Amino acid sequence: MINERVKKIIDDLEMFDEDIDKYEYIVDIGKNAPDLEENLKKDEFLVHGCTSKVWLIPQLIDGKLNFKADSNSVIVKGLVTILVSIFQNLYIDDILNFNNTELEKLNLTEIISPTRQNGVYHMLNKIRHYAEVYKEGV
Amino acid sequence: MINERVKKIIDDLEMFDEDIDKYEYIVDIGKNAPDLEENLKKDEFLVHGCTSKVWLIPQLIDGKLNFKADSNSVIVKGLVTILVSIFQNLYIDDILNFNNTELEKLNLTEIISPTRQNGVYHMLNKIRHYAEVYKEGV
Amino acid sequence: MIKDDFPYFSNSKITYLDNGATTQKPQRVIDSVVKYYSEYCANTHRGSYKDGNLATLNYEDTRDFVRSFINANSSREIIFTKGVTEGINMVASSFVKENFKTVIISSLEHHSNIVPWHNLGYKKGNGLEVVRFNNNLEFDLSHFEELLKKNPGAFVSVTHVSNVFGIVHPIKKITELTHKYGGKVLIDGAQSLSRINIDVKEIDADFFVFSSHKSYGPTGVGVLYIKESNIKSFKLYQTGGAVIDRVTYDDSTFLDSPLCFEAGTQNIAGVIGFKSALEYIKSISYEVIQKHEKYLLELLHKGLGEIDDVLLYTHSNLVGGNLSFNIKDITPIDLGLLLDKQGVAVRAGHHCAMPIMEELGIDGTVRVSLGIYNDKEDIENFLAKLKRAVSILKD
Amino acid sequence: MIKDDFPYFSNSKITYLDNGATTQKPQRVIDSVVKYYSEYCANTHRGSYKDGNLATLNYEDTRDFVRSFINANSSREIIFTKGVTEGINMVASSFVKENFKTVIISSLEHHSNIVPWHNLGYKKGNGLEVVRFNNNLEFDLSHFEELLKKNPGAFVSVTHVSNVFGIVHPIKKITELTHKYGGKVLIDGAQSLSRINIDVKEIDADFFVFSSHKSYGPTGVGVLYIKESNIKSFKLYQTGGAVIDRVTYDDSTFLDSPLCFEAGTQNIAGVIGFKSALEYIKSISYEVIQKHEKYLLELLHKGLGEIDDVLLYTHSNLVGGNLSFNIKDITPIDLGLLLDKQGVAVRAGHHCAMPIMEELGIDGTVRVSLGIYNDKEDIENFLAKLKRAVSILKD
Ligand SMILES: Cc1ncc(COP(=O)(O)O)c(C=O)c1O
Ligand SMILES: Cc1ncc(COP(=O)(O)O)c(C=O)c1O
Repeated sequence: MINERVKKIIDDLEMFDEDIDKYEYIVDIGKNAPDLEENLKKDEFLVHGCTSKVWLIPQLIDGKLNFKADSNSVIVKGLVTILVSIFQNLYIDDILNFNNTELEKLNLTEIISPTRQNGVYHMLNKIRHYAEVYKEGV
Repeated sequence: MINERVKKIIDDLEMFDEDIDKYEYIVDIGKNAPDLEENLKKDEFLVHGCTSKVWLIPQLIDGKLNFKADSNSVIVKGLVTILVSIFQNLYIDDILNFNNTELEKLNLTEIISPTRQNGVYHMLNKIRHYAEVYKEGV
Repeated sequence: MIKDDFPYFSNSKITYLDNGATTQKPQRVIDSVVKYYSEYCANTHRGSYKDGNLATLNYEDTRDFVRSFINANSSREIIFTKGVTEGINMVASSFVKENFKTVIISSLEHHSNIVPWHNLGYKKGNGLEVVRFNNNLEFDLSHFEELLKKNPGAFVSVTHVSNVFGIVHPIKKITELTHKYGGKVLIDGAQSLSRINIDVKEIDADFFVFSSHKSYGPTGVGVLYIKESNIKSFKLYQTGGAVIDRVTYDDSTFLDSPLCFEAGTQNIAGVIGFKSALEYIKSISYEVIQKHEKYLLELLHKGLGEIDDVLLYTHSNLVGGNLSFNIKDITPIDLGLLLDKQGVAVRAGHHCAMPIMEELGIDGTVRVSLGIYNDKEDIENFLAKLKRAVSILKD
Repeated sequence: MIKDDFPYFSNSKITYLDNGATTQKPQRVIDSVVKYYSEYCANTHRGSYKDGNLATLNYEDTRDFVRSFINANSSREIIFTKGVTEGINMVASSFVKENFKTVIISSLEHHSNIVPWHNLGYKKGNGLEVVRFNNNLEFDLSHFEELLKKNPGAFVSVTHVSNVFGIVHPIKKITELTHKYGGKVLIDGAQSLSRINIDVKEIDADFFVFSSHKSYGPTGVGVLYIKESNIKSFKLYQTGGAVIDRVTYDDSTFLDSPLCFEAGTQNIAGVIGFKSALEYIKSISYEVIQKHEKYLLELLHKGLGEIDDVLLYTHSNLVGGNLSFNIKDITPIDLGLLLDKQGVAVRAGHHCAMPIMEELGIDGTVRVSLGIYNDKEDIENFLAKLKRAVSILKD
């Protein structure tokens, strides 16, 4: 299930020869993604370790995890929207069992980079963290 | 005067093709140099900064500086004996006006090396220091 | 072409404009490092054998070169460190702590010159004073003098050149005023050594720090200049091998400066390589560097002037080669990323200078930081790629 | 031949036997350094562009490699330093100071593990205890246990392998006993990392330090391993850029380990090169290294046995590749110098371990310190040149 979603995104991204075109596409995703209601932009939902602000909000619906996200950077918003689309509406165990290194195939250098300036690495951690928290049954 | 003395020593040392032979000669100088009376081996005469102990003792005779020296290392004793022979029985100003870099021509790497393990550099400083002290008229 | 001296530019197509973070290295610097490692590698100040002596000689040769390069009095005043950050931390804990009630900094400091003070308990309103700036971000000398009057005998620690905006601080006046009120001064030369001739005697600084890696030299090396008269009261920082004269189990006695401040094996290869970097700067000359930088800055300003909604934060003439800007309604990070995706390396973010960002009410800026090798094509390329990035990001 | 991996040996005819001071570097280490400088030179943990990311990735890759190399739990436990000396100084001032009444060291410590304690006020008879040795210079475990009983909750700081005599301390028993009496332990691995497989979990050390340059890596890099459970109480040491989460003029908040302990620009090239050094050691394997070292030590002992008046200070079997000796009535410095003049590099003197010299009533020793590349010819050559030196020096 997750693998298929990842595969589809890889296919989409591989259409672009040039990095900049790929990122133009990601910017578009970011521009078109819905904005978070201001009252949800709480510090507790911030992804720690990002220079740009990223909010990731989990919700358990029928035993499945759902996420809403936003960012003050439109690129990061595009990236987090992609991530959310990968992990959206899944059972907690599916998220926890998924090997994040699979995502390296997306070839978004931001995802594997350990710099703290970009947040995708931390977003992934936050998604996992939510899954763990819910698994323990908050 | 000093330059001639240095020149003579350079000539002596240049007879040797191999470093080890040159040092054998220096060891011989050390072995043949007189020992310092034990009561002169005072801390104030120690050359600071040498791993081996080196004593350098100045004496002003008829306005000229004279030195006695000794060391617990026979090589260092040879070296300090050579140095003393260069600066022996000279007017203070002659010592102070002498450009120590001339001594680099002796090609005794110990002389130019700034490591603290060997002391020749510090011996030179001590000789200069004595000259300065006597110049100010202790 | 200067780029030919730097192997990076034959290996990479990147337009490198992040010189404030670190610079590329000329071949001769790399060669010095390699030569040490492959021809006479040995520890310094220890073994008295051929390669050990040669390594020590070359290490000390860098010290002497630095001394003359910044016109210090004696090589006793030149201490090798890991970089500016270590230099400031050393001064903070070995000299300032416990001896100074007040530390005064400028508004444009790098975190390296803020956090160490916080960490020792100097906080705003409680021992830490921050000099105001005018609306060109220039140092406010009269506010500074007010602070000095209020806090006689203060420790002043200011950057020479702002890493974010390039503002050049009037450090000669700063040391003059500080001394007039009985204080001491540290100048952070992280961003200036590569651009401005440093004469510590003329500046009359008590401490001057810089990093090799920001001035075309190896990583992991820096210099702390300590004016001779301050050495006596400078406490030992790290201790260990090579700083001591004599050790028993009961106690230790120490060598003189500089050796007593360089405990343990130093970054020998780095120190040796740093001399080559300084020689390189000298061979180009500060005059040429500054003229060239000024020319590129003009091109940049002109180009940015042709883009809509560009926000600059200073129009000061007192600038070195760092320029920060924003574009209205666009996050600087996004510009940085899209420039990167087009092969242009600039820095976007807070540049380790959060307080001034907060004061200006912004999250960060995009910074173009020039190096000795940047040229007209780099600026044109940057501007073209910036335009593309803006057109992607604007709605 | 292993020497072929090291460019030094094709450039120099020196018989290099001063590996305890620093080691030569394999070509691949130099290559890693050069590659960083000439292909992707950028600062780490800062700019979010291609080369910046690659530099950060490779820097962090070394951290992860070190973690697995010494079998640490997490990369949070691996802090890059300048070397052992900095590591010990950090632990002394950020962990031990003010929290421990007693520091216990062995008799065979390097000055790096003595002077920092003196400098914080731990002196013999006043907070500093020294473990006795038996007449083979081996660590006296029962005296150690006595000291622990007398000083519960002590901080124990001992070297793994003596840099002078090669004695290998029973560090597993030392950590066990220390923990039994409520103390904490630092192990100085300066001389062991190049010779002995380090498993920090098995050793159960609280802190373990080593230097890259003594294990075939670049100068100016070291590692401080901090066991996870000690991180919380480990105070910040240096602060500045890259350690902070948020800074205002009023205060700073900090990142987590390891980044909060690595302030300012690190020795990036050095850290990256260090990974290649560890890979190199791995490719040879500790088994091979130890077997070979044992063989060379036997040759050495045999050869020295044939020279008159050789004084050895231990006949312990618990030795790594350092061997110290004297020849009756000859100053070790003189032997060192005459060996040097014959192209043999050994160390003669006190080896930064004056207290044990004093205890043995000697000024110093001549030390032969073996490296991975030394071979039978080196030992034979050393012995031949030693004989010549002795014959010159003896009356
Ligand atoms: C046992 C021991 N500890 C500490 C050190 C100091 O190491 P470094 O100079 O790399 O800081 C040495 C180096 O000689 C050593 O042999
Ligand atoms: C003004 C200024 N000060 C200090 C630093 C810190 O220098 P380093 O990271 O070399 O210690 C920097 C580097 O960014 C800087 O620009």
